[in-house]
Amino acid sequence: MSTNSAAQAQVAAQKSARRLPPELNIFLVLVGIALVYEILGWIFVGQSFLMNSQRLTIIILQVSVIGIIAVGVTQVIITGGIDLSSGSVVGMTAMFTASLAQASTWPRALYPSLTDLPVIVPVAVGIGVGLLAGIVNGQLIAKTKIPPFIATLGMMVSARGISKWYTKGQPVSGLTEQFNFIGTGIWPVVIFLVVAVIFHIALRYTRYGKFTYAIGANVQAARVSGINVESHLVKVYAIAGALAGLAGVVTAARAQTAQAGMGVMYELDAIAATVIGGTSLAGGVGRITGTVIGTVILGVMTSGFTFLRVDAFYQEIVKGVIIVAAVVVDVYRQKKRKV
Amino acid sequence: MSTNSAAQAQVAAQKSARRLPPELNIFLVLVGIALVYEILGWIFVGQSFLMNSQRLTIIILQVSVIGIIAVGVTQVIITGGIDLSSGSVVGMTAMFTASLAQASTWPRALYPSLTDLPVIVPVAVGIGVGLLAGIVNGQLIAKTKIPPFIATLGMMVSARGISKWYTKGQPVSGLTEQFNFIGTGIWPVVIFLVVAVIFHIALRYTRYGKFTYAIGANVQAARVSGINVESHLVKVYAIAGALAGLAGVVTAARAQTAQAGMGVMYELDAIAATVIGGTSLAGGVGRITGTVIGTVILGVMTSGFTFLRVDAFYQEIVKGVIIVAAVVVDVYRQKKRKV
Amino acid sequence: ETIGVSMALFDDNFLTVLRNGMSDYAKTLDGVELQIEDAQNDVAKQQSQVQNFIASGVSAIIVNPVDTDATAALSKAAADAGIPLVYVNREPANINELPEKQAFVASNEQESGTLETKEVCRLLNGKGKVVVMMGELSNQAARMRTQDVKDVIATDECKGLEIVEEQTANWSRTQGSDLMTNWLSAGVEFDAVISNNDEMAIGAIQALKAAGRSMDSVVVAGVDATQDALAAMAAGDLDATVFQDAAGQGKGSVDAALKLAKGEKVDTKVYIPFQLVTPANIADFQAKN
Amino acid sequence: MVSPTTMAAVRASGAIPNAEYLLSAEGIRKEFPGVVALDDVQFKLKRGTVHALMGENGAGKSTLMKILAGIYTPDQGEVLLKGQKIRLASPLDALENGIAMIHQELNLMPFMTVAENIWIRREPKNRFGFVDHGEMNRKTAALFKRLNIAMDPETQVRDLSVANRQMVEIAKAVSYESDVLIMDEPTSALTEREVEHLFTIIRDLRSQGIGIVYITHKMNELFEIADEFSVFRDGKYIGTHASTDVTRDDIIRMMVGREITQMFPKEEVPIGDVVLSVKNLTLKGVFHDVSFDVRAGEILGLAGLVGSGRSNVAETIFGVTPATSGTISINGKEVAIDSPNTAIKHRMAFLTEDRKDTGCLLILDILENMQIAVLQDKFVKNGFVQEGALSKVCEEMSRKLRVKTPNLSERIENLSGGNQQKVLIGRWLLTNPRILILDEPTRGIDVGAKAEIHRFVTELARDGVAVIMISSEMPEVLGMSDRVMVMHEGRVTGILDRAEATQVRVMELAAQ
Ligand SMILES: Nc1ncnc2c1ncn2[C@@H]1O[C@H](COP(=O)(O)OP(=O)(O)OP(=O)(O)O)[C@@H](O)[C@H]1O
Ligand SMILES: Nc1ncnc2c1ncn2[C@@H]1O[C@H](COP(=O)(O)OP(=O)(O)OP(=O)(O)O)[C@@H](O)[C@H]1O
Ligand SMILES: OC[C@H]1O[C@@H](O)[C@H](O)[C@@H](O)[C@H]1O
Ligand SMILES: [Mg+2]
Ligand SMILES: [Mg+2]
Repeated sequence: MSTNSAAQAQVAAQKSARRLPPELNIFLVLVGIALVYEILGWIFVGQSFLMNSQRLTIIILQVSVIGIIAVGVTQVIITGGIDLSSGSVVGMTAMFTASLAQASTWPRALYPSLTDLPVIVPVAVGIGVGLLAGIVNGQLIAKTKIPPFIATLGMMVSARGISKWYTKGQPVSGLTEQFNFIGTGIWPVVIFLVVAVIFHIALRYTRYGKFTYAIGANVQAARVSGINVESHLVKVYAIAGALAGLAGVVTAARAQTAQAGMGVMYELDAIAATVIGGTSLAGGVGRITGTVIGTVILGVMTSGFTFLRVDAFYQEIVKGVIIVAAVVVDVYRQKKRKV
Repeated sequence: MSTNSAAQAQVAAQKSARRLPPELNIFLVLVGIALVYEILGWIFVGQSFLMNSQRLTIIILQVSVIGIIAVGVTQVIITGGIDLSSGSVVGMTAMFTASLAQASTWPRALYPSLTDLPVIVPVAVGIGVGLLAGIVNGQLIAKTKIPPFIATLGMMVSARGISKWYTKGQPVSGLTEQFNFIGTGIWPVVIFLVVAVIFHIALRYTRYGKFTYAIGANVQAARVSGINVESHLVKVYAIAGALAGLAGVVTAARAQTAQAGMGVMYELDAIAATVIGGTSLAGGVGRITGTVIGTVILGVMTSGFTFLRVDAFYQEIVKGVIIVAAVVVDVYRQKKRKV
Repeated sequence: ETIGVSMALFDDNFLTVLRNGMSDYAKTLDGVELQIEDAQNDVAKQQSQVQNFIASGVSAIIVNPVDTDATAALSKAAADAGIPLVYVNREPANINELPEKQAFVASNEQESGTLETKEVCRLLNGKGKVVVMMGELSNQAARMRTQDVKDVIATDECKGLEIVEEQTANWSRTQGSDLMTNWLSAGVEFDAVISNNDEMAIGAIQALKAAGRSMDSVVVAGVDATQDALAAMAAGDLDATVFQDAAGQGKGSVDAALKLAKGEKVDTKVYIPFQLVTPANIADFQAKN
Repeated sequence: MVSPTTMAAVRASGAIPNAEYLLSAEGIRKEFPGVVALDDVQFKLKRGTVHALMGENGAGKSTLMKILAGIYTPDQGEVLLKGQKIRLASPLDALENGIAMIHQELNLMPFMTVAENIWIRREPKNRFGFVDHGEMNRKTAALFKRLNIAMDPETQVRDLSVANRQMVEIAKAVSYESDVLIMDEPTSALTEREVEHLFTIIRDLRSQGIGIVYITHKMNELFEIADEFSVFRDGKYIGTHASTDVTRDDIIRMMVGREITQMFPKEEVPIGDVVLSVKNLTLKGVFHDVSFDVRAGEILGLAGLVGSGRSNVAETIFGVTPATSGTISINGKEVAIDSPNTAIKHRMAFLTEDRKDTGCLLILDILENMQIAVLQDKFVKNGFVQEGALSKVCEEMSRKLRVKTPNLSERIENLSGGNQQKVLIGRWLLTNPRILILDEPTRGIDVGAKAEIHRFVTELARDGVAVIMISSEMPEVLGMSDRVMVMHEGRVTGILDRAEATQVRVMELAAQ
């Protein structure tokens, strides 16, 4: 080509224009929200919002359960699916796990002969129950081709029914010290972050991850490229289920009890965190790092409200607005960079 | 062309292959479920399920609010969108409408100077509030291009907040006779069916309908055909909002009070009814007739449970299964007919 | 005889104890069968359930109202069909105009919050800062109990108490714990936690302990006297709770329904009293709720 | 500048300003992130002419047309409609001003009927304001009669073959009764017979004074239908000429800036043993009793009319739609292929005909698109992808295939069609296949790229790969194949040796 140097210059220009990590956007949103709180904090409460290590821990602590779920939901959404069942699965696994974590000192243990079990038993059972729910979701979606929205909606309703049925609505309390330990201190945060790191790596550096993105980008093309789409989808939903199960374990341990109503609407918070973090509901796009930031945004929002002593009513109104605004900012900045 | 007769034969063949109405499938599912209940009824309860005019009324009565919402949701889903806000909008409009429908005889009227208003006022305000919420949804989706899932999720959270904020959680009671009348007898059923007929006609026989399908089937094609996609989407979401508002009015009139917690999860029932009725979440496909049948299926299911004295726990578990099964049957039969 | 029961919601601690109280009691009676439905906190669902009961021809109906203001329609439907109706636990708005063959069995929420707050007042010697954790705001019990707190503080003995924070945690333990953590990190100072129920109180205790606050330095009180609450009291964490007699309410409502079905008369209002529970009398309540 | 509505009103009144050019554009510039799609480009369309646009993939042809159709707004430059400057802000503006466009990608609503698709936004209404379906179907039938199309107006578009969908698009564009009709590669999904039909329609429209813009990569079409043509290269305007003034080689030189010596570099390579053998393969209701062999180093061409079932056979061999009966053997051993996954394990590769639907992972980058198939059994250790080694191999492949892109982390959707095709070919070459099935490998591909792809296929054959190549372009089939198998309505009607495979012979078998 004659215009070789011109072409090279063009290549160089394009290289420098290569995309910044897409999480940057949403990270800026996070920083923005935090700063707003910081300023309002000084004005209205005469306190710093951020210079309080305790608060920083709490922010993540209160959303770590949502975060654990969101890590699974992110993978599901990347395949172009959705999981509405996670909240109910949290409730269901909390019941099952707690029923095997009761201490013998508790007068009304559900299985009096199965008390004081080593902590690994309830944890494994909890994750197992979640896994099972996820496999059912995945099988339904892969085999019957019904939309994920419907399959997981069915699971949402049924799993909630199961958690109520399990003890006929009775809460399960009196859990062992070791079990409760999982939910104390910053353990939930540690579990969340470990899970996030594992699946960040899985999505970016393993075949599992590549296939997940490919299916979300174009399921037909993925199939023709040799991916066994059905079995892969089962895997993804199974993982999401297992993580919801883990979230159920953590929830029970944090509350030191299990109740059938636990986890209501968590699925929506998890989906919101995921989408705020830049994962596209159309599939094919998304990262765990973004989801972590999205989760923290939800945490900051809630903590900030209480910090500023915003009335409970306004909290909810504003929460809806912030969810929308965060995604709007993201969409807008992506577009701007593109054109 | 030389092969004129061959061409004519081809046209004829295409004509004969023209499809049966897709509602047939799901209507058969409905009949199937009803028959199962009928048989089980004779076996276990010694009573007929269907030969009870009171029950037949209740079946539709109890789902007429869901049905009204579902008529709007169907249109939204046909465009390829989703509306998660309808349940909250029901709660919000119920509060607003009821606050203007209080009788002067009620000691704790919210606006003591605005009691005993003609019934048209609260009804108009209720529908108006819903309309407004719908317009906001539509504008957000059309202008900012955020996914409908997120826009309406935000509205879901905010509208629920508004309904709690409006009276700080107090219920609004003491409504006028005329207002309550809307919710008595089979009026809710009549309203549901009138709404269904109107939008059935609108979808099938007006340009509004054609645009709605076109956008859902192929938004790019719709755009290059000169359709103003943005303004049409606003219309569709506005209608869905107004119908959710109407549903809120009916709900308040039926309960003769309004509570901030009204309508929780109705959006999911409405979506389930719509999808069971054959509307595709991928957009472009769906009919009001199907949605009506889907709604009735939900009603039959619920009535049947109580009729057969199924334990409440099992009811929920089975409800999830039925939602999934109904869609599976539909997907399966559609596939079979195709090959 | 079949009695149709519509509960406001199933996944609530206290209401579960109440529901179990009913069905346990029904099992001891010959030929009485309960069909219990879950209204999932939805007024319309509850209405449909009542209508379905009527269509199925039950002998009597028991309703634990989702919305205590939405009972007029229920009363009318039952009266029109000539089927007896008993409200339980939550006081219907039309309590003074109940039709024939209808009654109400519950405890008086004016007592619960009052007993609780008076005990806190006593423990603080009438002076100190308190935070209030509220139940679901749409719930009459939550509003009533919060009002009780204010009424007690308005009395002379307790006017030294001051409410520094007042927020909802929706009856839930996790939300109670999160709310308390947020208060602590915001530097809110207080001497007592007055919670609308035990679950939120336990959540508060967990958060306080996690933050390293000594439980001796703070008074925590709840309502319900659930098993978990009594365990917390035995451990020295919870200072006061109020026993709400679930089994009593359940039994009372079934009895009333049966009597009405037989055509016998019952009082329109049957109140089962609340009782204060403290470490001193905890033993009397151990096996109750 | 006049407003589009004013111009539309003028047009509606029938008073057409007598300008020399129906539509023209000057100094147009359009940038996409990282790409200058058009740079100071001009274009002039005369009344009653067919004006072809030529240029390599990515030259900017579609972009320019989208600007004229109101879909994109130019960054610089102006559009003149009948001599008046105008700003077309939406497709509606363009349509109302008599500019209709058939897009490169099909733009139909699959779940709506043919008639609904054609008249969308212009549905006839009855006196109550409701859509008059009877009238709409009648109008469609009349339109079809005029265009000599045999199709039921009430069929749903999803039940139509690709070719028939394209005919619907054409009919729809004609139905606008526009002054300017833009056709962006309308024949890429059509076989010769339908192309002839389209040309009849075009000639008819031209005689009515309509100006037609015609984009194609098929050189022979240019000489057959175009009056004049403009050439673009890399977003720049090269020139406009009458099509009678130039030779094929002239045009190619203008387009690619160099000579292309050989379109079909057929090479005689030693033919080896039978690699793939198909016996009585049947997919009930779709195709029946298909039997043939392919040998190592052999290219088997597959010819037939659109809808003859060639793609279906390929899909079945590759396991996308497993056969209902019949056998497939590889190297003499019968194998059961129930999914593409199994097919790949038997070292097959399949380039599908529909790039967008079954080929590209549009929102992912080039690297990810290229590596997805090879990951089935290579470059993975303990589940982890060996990124380093893999990207090196991909870089090499894209260099070899001359994929035109700044870097491999570009999204594939931002590439031109030809370059997308090359990436997909790369995807399969990485798997080092023994059997390669290519379905319309050069559809919508410019001459330069086409020649390159042909060179590749030849090289593969030389390396002993057995190749099946489906193509609707007769010169391609005849030029590349060692043998040609012809299908008609789901059955094999003949297999011809290279020597006996002539255009006439193939057409006879294809039409039967
Ligand atoms: N929406 C878009 N975003 C980014 N780049 C684009 C977009 N549309 C086109 N391009 C780029 O603009 C250039 C011109 O593309 P265009 O589609 O006009 O080419 P073309 O001449 O029609 O090619 P073909 O013959 O393959 O259809 C290409 O480099 C293409 O990658
Ligand atoms: N998914 C499908 N649904 C319905 N009909 C289909 C489908 N795919 C193909 N067909 C039909 O099957 C017949 C054979 O199609 P096929 O694509 O194999 O033909 P082809 O000879 O390869 O033609 P083309 O050149 O268009 O690819 C056609 O009539 C086509 O319309
Ligand atoms: O409605 C639910 C509430 O009902 C109250 O009576 C009870 O004290 C609370 O703990 C909660 O259960
Ligand atoms: Mg193009
Ligand atoms: Mg084909």
